[in-house]
Amino acid sequence: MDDFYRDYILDHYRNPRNFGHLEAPTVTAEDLNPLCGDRIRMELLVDADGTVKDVRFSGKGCAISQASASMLTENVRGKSLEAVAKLTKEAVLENVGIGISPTRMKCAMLGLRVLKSAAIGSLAAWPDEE
Amino acid sequence: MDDFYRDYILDHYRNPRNFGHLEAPTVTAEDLNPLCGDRIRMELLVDADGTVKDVRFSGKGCAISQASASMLTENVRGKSLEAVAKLTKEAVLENVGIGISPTRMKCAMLGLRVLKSAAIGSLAAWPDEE
Amino acid sequence: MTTLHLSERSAVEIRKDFPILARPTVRGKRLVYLDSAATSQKPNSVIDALDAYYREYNANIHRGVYEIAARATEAFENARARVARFIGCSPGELVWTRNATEAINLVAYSWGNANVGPGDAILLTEMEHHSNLVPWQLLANRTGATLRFIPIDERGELVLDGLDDLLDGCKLLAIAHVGNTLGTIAPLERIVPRARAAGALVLVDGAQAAPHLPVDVSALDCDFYAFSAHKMLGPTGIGALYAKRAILEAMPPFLSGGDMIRTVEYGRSTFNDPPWKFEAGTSNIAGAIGFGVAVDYLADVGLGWIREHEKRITGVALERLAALERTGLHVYGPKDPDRIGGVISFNLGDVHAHDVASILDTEGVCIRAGHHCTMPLMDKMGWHATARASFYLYNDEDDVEALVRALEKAARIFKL
Amino acid sequence: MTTLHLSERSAVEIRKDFPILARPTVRGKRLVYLDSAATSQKPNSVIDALDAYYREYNANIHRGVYEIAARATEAFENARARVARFIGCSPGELVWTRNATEAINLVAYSWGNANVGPGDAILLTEMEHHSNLVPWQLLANRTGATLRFIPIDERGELVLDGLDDLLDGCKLLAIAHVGNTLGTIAPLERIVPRARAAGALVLVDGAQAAPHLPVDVSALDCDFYAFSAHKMLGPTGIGALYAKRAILEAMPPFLSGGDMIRTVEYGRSTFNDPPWKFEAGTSNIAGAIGFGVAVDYLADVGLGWIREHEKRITGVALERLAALERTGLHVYGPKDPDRIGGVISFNLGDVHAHDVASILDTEGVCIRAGHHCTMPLMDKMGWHATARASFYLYNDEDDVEALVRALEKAARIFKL
Ligand SMILES: Cc1ncc(COP(=O)(O)O)c(C=O)c1O
Ligand SMILES: Cc1ncc(COP(=O)(O)O)c(C=O)c1O
Repeated sequence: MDDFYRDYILDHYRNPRNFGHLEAPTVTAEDLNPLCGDRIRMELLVDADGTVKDVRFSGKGCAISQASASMLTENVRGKSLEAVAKLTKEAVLENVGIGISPTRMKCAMLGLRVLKSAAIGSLAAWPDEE
Repeated sequence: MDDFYRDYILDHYRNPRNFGHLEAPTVTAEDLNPLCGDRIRMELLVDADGTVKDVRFSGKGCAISQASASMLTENVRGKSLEAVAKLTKEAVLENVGIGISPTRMKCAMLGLRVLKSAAIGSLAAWPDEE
Repeated sequence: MTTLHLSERSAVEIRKDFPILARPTVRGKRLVYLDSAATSQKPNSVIDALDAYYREYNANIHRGVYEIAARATEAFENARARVARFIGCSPGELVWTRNATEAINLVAYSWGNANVGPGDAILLTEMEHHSNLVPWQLLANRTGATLRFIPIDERGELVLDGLDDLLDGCKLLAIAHVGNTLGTIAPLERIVPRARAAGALVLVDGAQAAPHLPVDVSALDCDFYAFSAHKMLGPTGIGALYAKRAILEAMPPFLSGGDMIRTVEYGRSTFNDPPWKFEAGTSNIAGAIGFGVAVDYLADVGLGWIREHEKRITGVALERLAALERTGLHVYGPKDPDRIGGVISFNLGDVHAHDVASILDTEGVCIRAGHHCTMPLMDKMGWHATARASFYLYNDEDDVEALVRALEKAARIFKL
Repeated sequence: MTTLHLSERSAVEIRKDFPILARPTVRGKRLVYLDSAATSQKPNSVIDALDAYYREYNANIHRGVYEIAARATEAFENARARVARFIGCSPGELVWTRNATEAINLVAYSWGNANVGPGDAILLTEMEHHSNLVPWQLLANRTGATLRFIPIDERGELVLDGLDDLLDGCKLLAIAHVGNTLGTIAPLERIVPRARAAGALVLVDGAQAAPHLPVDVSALDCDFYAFSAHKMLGPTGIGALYAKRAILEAMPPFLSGGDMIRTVEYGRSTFNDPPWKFEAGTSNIAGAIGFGVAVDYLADVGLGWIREHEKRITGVALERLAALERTGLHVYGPKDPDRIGGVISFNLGDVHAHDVASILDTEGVCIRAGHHCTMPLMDKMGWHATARASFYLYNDEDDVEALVRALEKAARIFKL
């Protein structure tokens, strides 16, 4: 776990990319991890073709949830909503690097969960499915 | 426990003494052991001096509860209500003999409990006190 | 007679896994445990799992970030998944409770208060355990609903003739899968579809079934299924309620507090998803883990084998007890091993069941005596008390023999 | 410094009784367990008692006539008597529950539904655990009652200035004896008499007090006292509710089913005497027995010693943490060991508490991070999450040192 807190993670935590709000988002989603209270909100601007034009996230949480959400937002511009809906756990883990303990996995996946639910329009039911 | 079932116990079980009802009892009391469902009712005829003139018991239950109640009723005629109220567990155990296991003690004491509550006019609160 | 021999050998093998069955009683007798309908004995694997939790990774769950907390959380939720699989549901449909009783109460309070009103009827049977009767009496008192009962005849069989009339206007049918006094197996495959057709939900009290029969809640097509770990090789203090996901989602919370919330403000709260929404406060963590190991053990032996084994033992017992009729022994309930769980209620002449049980105890034979938490059934049948022997996977013919010999002793003592 | 030395030696001695504390973590570190406020570790005597029950005398209680059932019943009721004595009440006033949360819910449903109506007020404090808040929110929703709160100031102390006004028209004061986030000890000796004078009943949530302070419910003069075994060396899945005998007698049943009844007919039931009236279905028998052994262990060490020991460790920890202020470490709550249980909440600079806890875990140091089931308190204070270290009888200065060194590591990693 201590391997996890590398410079680029701390940088994303302290200087999150695409943090804030869109003026007129097309879709938004928000969720919280009831166990730790971490919250993330995702706002997407989607054009008529279903392509993501812009993205912002906001929320409060640990380095893992904030950095992984921040990194996620760097990868969605230009993607179709469908492609966003298909983003995987593995893609997130590739972004954030190794060494996340099982208890913290939900933190790492919170941003993905919210982003996908924005794309799909509903939240996944049973968390273990992710 | 097998020592317990002697001839005189079986005799009291099958031919309970003073079994039935009084025409006009002065005091009555009834209780049941919620754990096994055994019930005993005691009816006393008491004169103006507070002396027990007659007694009947009724109910349904195991050899231990029925025989110990039956034996108890043999010992109360002529006694004062006060003396009945003071009857002890030990007195009952002397009657019925040795060998009652702890789980069956409540059976053996049911008649006493009811008889004393008839004499006192209320049931003992916490069963462990007996 | 090969199967007989095979299963015989297996029961002896199984017994080795249960340390209590190897200990002699205070009087130096072999422990002949014939009271599994009250609570079962526990195999080493279950006891060891509790031990390992407390010695190696005891920690509170869900919220802890550190290693042992992660291990505890994983073991706890993994146990849920295994118990869910054991009865054929998904983990999100399985709520931990203290026991079957609490599972039924949860439904009576949460679903019942929200869905039952004056004039509604709840249908039970005349053979229900107090735990599947009194919660509905209290619900009826709270809401003005009425209770109805599927009758039981003198042989101990449910009478289904008037079923559709009974179901008319019913919000819920609450029924034991297997009765605990007479062992009657409810023909759910005939009853549930008719309840469905009448628009009633179905709660099955599986306390005596989940330990002994293969259970698949989706095949049963019930809405709720309640059962207890302690009757199926698991620890005390843990049980479970299955409910269909959509019903769980719609049900308001029951017990509230830590762990079942989503957000809390001073004035109001929102709640976690099921099943956690119904699990307030620190759960019986060790208990749940032990329950998971218990169903693993059962699945390993095989519920099919267990059912066949119990049928055989019950058949032998019915035969041997019939031979005691000359001493006044009388067996109640259906006398067909196919129609009952491994449960036999009886009386010995005019000897009270408690006295029978006490004398059997002197021979190391453990049976239950009394009303078996089915007082109304006893009253209806006109019995004051019955003696009850119940069988499980670790019992065999030797146990039946010991029972018979001890009953002969009781008959001798009472000069029958 | 003799006392210091003495107690130091004793904590080391005590640690030998806790097998988990002798096991290294996965990374080969010594386990430094500073999360006893979430759940405590268990001594050998408790684990062995559970083991002995399952291996030697596992049986259902109250109704069994045979030897092991008698032994189980006796051990179960004997445990009740010991836990009752531990908090200064009689066994007839002690109801077994799953945990403190269920104990509070029992009061909210049984006493609450019968005694609280529209316009009535229930007084809480702003520091309550969700378990002593959400049940009252739901009761208020059911009955039309309103909730009020004794405020807590920024230092984490209860503000009693407006207490009499707050109590006016209150049916119940429900208050934590010791707060679980900041460790604040409620000055019950000043609060309870005023609640009494205002005619309110008093429920004390003792989940964080019964494990750590000498508790005497008759001296406290409260009406209800709720606590959990798992936080005081006992097993999971068992807790208790103390209530004054007369109140218990008057309370209607809550959960219903087997074991809590007196007579049952199809249409109606009468109920057993308290405490059994509130214990439906098969209890956590092993859990209760283990709880009895746990309080024996605590009484043996002595609650006076435990309290003094924790005060000392907490004092040392407050001092050592103050030295980390240069790295941005900030401690919340009263900083006086006399006024808090052995609980310290803090944050390290801009590092989220979860990240702190994760890094501490790599050093074998177990702390909690988050809202500690006190979300409204966190919101009020403006904290998103805090890290929390909590101490118990088996902790000593070495544990404080390990905490401090691990925090220094976290500060290094986050470049503070
Ligand atoms: C003050 C307080 N009250 C109540 C509880 C709930 O205890 P349990 O989860 O054992 O019911 C806790 C435990 O975290 C607590 O700290
Ligand atoms: C048919 C039936 N239902 C419910 C119960 C209640 O089980 P528990 O006491 O474990 O809640 C029992 C147990 O005796 C039972 O036999």
